[in-house]
Amino acid sequence: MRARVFVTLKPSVFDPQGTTVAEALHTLGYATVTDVRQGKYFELEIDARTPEEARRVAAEAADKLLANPVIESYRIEIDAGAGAAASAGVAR
Amino acid sequence: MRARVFVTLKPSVFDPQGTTVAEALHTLGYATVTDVRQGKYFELEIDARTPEEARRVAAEAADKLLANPVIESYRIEIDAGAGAAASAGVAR
Amino acid sequence: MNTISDELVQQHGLSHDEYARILEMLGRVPTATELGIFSVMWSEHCSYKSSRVHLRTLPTAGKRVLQGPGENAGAVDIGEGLAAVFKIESHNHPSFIEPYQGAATGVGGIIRDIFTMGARPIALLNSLRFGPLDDPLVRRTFAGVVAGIAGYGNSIGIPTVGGEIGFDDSYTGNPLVNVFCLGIARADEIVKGVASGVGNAVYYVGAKTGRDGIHGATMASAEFDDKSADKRPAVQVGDPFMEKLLLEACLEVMRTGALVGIQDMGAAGLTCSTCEMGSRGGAGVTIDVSLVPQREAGMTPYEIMLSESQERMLLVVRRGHEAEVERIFEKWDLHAVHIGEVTSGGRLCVKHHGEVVADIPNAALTDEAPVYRRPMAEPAYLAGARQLSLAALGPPPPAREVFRRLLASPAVASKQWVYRQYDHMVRTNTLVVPGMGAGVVRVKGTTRALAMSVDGNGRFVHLDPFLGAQLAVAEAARNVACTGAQPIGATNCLNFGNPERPDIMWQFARAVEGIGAACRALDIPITGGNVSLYNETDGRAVLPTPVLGMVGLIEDAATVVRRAFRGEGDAIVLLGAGRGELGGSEYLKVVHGLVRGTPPVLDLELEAALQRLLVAGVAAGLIRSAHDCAEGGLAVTLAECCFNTGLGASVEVPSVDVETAFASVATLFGESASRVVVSVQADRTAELVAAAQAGGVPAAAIGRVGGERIRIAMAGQIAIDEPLAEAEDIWSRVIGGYFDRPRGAA
Amino acid sequence: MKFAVVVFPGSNCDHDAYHAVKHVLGQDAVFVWHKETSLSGADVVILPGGFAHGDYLRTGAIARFSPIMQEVRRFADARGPVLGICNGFQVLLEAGLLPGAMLRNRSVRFQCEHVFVKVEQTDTPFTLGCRPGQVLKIPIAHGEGNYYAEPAVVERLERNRQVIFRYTTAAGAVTAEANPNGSVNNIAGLCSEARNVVGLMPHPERACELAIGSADGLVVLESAVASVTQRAVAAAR
Ligand SMILES: Nc1ncnc2c1ncn2[C@@H]1O[C@H](COP(=O)(O)OP(=O)(O)O)[C@@H](O)[C@H]1O
Ligand SMILES: [Mg+2]
Repeated sequence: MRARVFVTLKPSVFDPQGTTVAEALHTLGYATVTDVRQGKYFELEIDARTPEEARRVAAEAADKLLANPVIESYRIEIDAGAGAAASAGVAR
Repeated sequence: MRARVFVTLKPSVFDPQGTTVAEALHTLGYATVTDVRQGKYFELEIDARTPEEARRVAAEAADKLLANPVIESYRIEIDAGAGAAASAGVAR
Repeated sequence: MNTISDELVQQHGLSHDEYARILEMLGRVPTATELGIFSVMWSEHCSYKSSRVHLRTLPTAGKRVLQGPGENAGAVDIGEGLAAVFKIESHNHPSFIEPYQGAATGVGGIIRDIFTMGARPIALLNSLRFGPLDDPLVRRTFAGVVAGIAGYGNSIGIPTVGGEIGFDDSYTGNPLVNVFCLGIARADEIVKGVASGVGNAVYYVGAKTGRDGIHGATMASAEFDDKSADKRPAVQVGDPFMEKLLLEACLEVMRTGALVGIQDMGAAGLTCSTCEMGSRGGAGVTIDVSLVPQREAGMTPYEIMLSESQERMLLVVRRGHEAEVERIFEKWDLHAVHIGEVTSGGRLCVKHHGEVVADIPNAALTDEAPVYRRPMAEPAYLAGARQLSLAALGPPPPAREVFRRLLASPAVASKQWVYRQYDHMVRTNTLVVPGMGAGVVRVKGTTRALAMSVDGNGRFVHLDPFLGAQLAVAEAARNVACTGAQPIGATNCLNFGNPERPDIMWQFARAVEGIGAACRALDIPITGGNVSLYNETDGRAVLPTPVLGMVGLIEDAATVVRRAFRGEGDAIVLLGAGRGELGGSEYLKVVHGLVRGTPPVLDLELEAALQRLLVAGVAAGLIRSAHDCAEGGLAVTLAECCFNTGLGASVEVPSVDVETAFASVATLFGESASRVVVSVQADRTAELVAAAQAGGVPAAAIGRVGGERIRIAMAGQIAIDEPLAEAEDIWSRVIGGYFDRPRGAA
Repeated sequence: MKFAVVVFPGSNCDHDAYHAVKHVLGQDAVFVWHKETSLSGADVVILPGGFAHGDYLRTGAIARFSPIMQEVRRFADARGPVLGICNGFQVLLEAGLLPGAMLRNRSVRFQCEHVFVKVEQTDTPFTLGCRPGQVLKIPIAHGEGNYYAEPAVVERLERNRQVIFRYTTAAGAVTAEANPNGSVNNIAGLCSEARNVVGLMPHPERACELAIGSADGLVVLESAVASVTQRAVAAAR
């Protein structure tokens, strides 16, 4: 099963990379892009029987390793199988 | 409108970061995580009237800047408004 | 029975005749795996088939040479039982396709070449060429290459202590990325890339093998055209963390005495390392590729043998020492895998799950690979390009304006934006940091230091390959001599166009002759190098660009000098004499948009005398700073000696004897060779001038250090009189200005 | 006196710290591999700079799980002096031994250059030999040294005098221009509440000899020696 983990900087944290991307987009003429935030994206292949189990493993991985709670928050989506619709994400 | 852009390494491209994260998860006891791929995640706030317009801007930004077409591919999802369901992603 | 179509042969970059030779050597039709193996080993990149006859003419012997060309890197004796191991490599084509990864993996590759020899890498330099920075695509390439070099070198913890960057239209679609690395080994513990001792184990260690870079070696040997896009999945991604582990683990394994030989898997991967190690050791190697750790499922023997995945090493381990070696790699979280044995008979035998898929005499892939003496012809452009009529240019702009424009030329301007991204201090050996002249690192545990410089000037070589290449040797050697170092060895990277074109081949051959002649005259052996051909885009070649990597030895590290002036009131002495030569100069390029004329003449005897004077003068504490005159001539050199010091200068220089209208710019901005601006304590000026004269080097006290302006007078008249702060401001902002938003802008 | 230099896979300033301690300062130094579970009886622990685990994921994120970190924590809890330099500082942050986190430099690029830092407090084992307000010229070499903590945390750090080093001009002025990476309040280094754990982004171990550009960093290591001596004297009483 595949878990997709999105890690983003908390809204209150300044994002130098996102800011740089936004500036570059403005230089390229994309004035309508008013803000950019950059985060990380992980795809975890998990040997789990149920989506719930996969989610639990992914959440533990995110808590312990993938995200730093001081500056980041994360969101998880589970792809139960190829072609299956993504189950609704849970943010924290 | 918010565009979410996921940039991932093409499947054949080596991902040392993902590999290192996977190894760390194994060391931490998560043996069921069989593979990890790490990518980038961008949230773009776009001043657009329609989701189509937002998608077009996001795709151009991805083509020109956010993704490196030689080794990466990307996927875009549009959040038409706060709380609105994500429109289906289009990969390329 | 398999058959091989003409088309398949062609796709492998093999000519009809070459294929016929393969049939003859094998006595049968090759298997697909064998065809792939031949194609990479016989590619220009691996076989040096066009360049070999010329490279053989280079001087490679010398009393300090411990290892000349032929191994993974050269080595020279630096005393106290130590050796400097160094080499330069190009990663031009990959860096165009993917600037960050291309440059990063270039750094990774050259580092492996150095530690493979048992040396701990302690310094990196790079020589880069790009199109003009006004082009946004060039900027992207430039930024990517610099970030890639930084990303890899910083992470692995080897300081980048110097380099050079040049710009010309011809590099727009084909940048040059040459990386130099130097390491230190005990002279009696240099490790070689040999496989010997029948029955010894062949180990594979490092990253898993993926499908990346397949055909990388053949790609580097083919001109770019629109179809090169088809070959593009060949991008390799570097893993500096893996390489750091490999570096430490390999150096540890080498200390055990368990190792017979080791080689990294660079271009042509497993293929090249197995047959070259076997060939050097006069032995055979048998491996089973099914044992090779693989990143992707279903890889064929062909793919495994040709993969150019990075960060992989091949080791031959003495029988009975396998467990010891495995244990050390385990400590570093690496798994050494036993994939084969050394055999007798000198053949490379590749098995897949026990079944033979390739069986080729090593010699067919190495010593007996094709060698061509390609036709050569003087290029048609030369006669015209060498004509330079200053009168036809109209009156030159005022000296002050030229001065400012040259300081703002990216080739001259400060490269701080670049080297600030490089960790140039890690390992705490860097005595001279980038921006202060040749890079100098001390050798801990001794009193010694090593100076290093990489130099080349494509314009000069374009206008006269023989002389231009000599000038590159002279400049590189002079740069290290300016720190007080005696040049003791050099490596070179030869970046040229398509060797199948007689005019390119002629440039190449003449340039190699020039390098040889200059190295003989200066008594500097060439211990290795690299050739990068087919640097062309749509049939247009880059400027012919041989890059010299020079290594110099300083006996007493405490005496090292830099280019910057040291103190108010010091006397400024010009060593050497200007002839007002503007051919191929930065002045002509920047002000008139021309690459024309003949390069500066070079008197190698004078050059040698100048360098002897520098080395002795620095060692004696007489010379307090030294900087050679290169792009932009004397005026720019003087300015650079002032920058980063807060000290101005005031000089009066003798005017050169050229057409009157150009006397001023030729004096100030001409690029005559063998000139160095030094500073000396005022009361020791006469001592220096006398020493110079005794050594046969022209020397003139031209002024003094101090004040807040850069003031240059000629024939009693002020030619340039600029506030130091303004000049420095222009010079320091150019490169960053192309990338950073001006502060305060919305 | 013995310094332990912890070596993580990917550490690359381990030799620099070792050299500074052993050959410049003349004290005993040992490397301690991250998989070990003992600090070999060291009096001072240094977590050196580099790219532990490649800095993949986040700087210091994986290193904090190394077996030796339990020992480092125990040592710190017992008031032993711990110095985290650059990547070592990042490991201390990830491990929670110091508060806050690192963001990418404001420039979004790696920066290697000499900077000036002011010593804000001298009551830590690594600054007790400094003059209050002393300005040190020390190099930085990092891509992620943009220190961040929530405003309340920063306020607490300031109130508790836990900010030990600040980026300043050569004259000691705290200005935006003197801040190389965007760190909040120009923070270059911190100490723990108990003051024995210090982390900083600049590299004092690279500034221990004039030949390589500056000897201003030596006082940081010398302070550690003095501090251990003082502790020993106090314990003997
Ligand atoms: N790509 C680079 N990487 C590191 N240092 C560089 C690079 N390019 C230039 N430098 C440094 O900037 C300084 C000036 O370079 P250059 O103008 O080529 O010097 P010179 O004229 O003395 O050969 C040198 O100290 C050099 O080491
Ligand atoms: Mg130069």
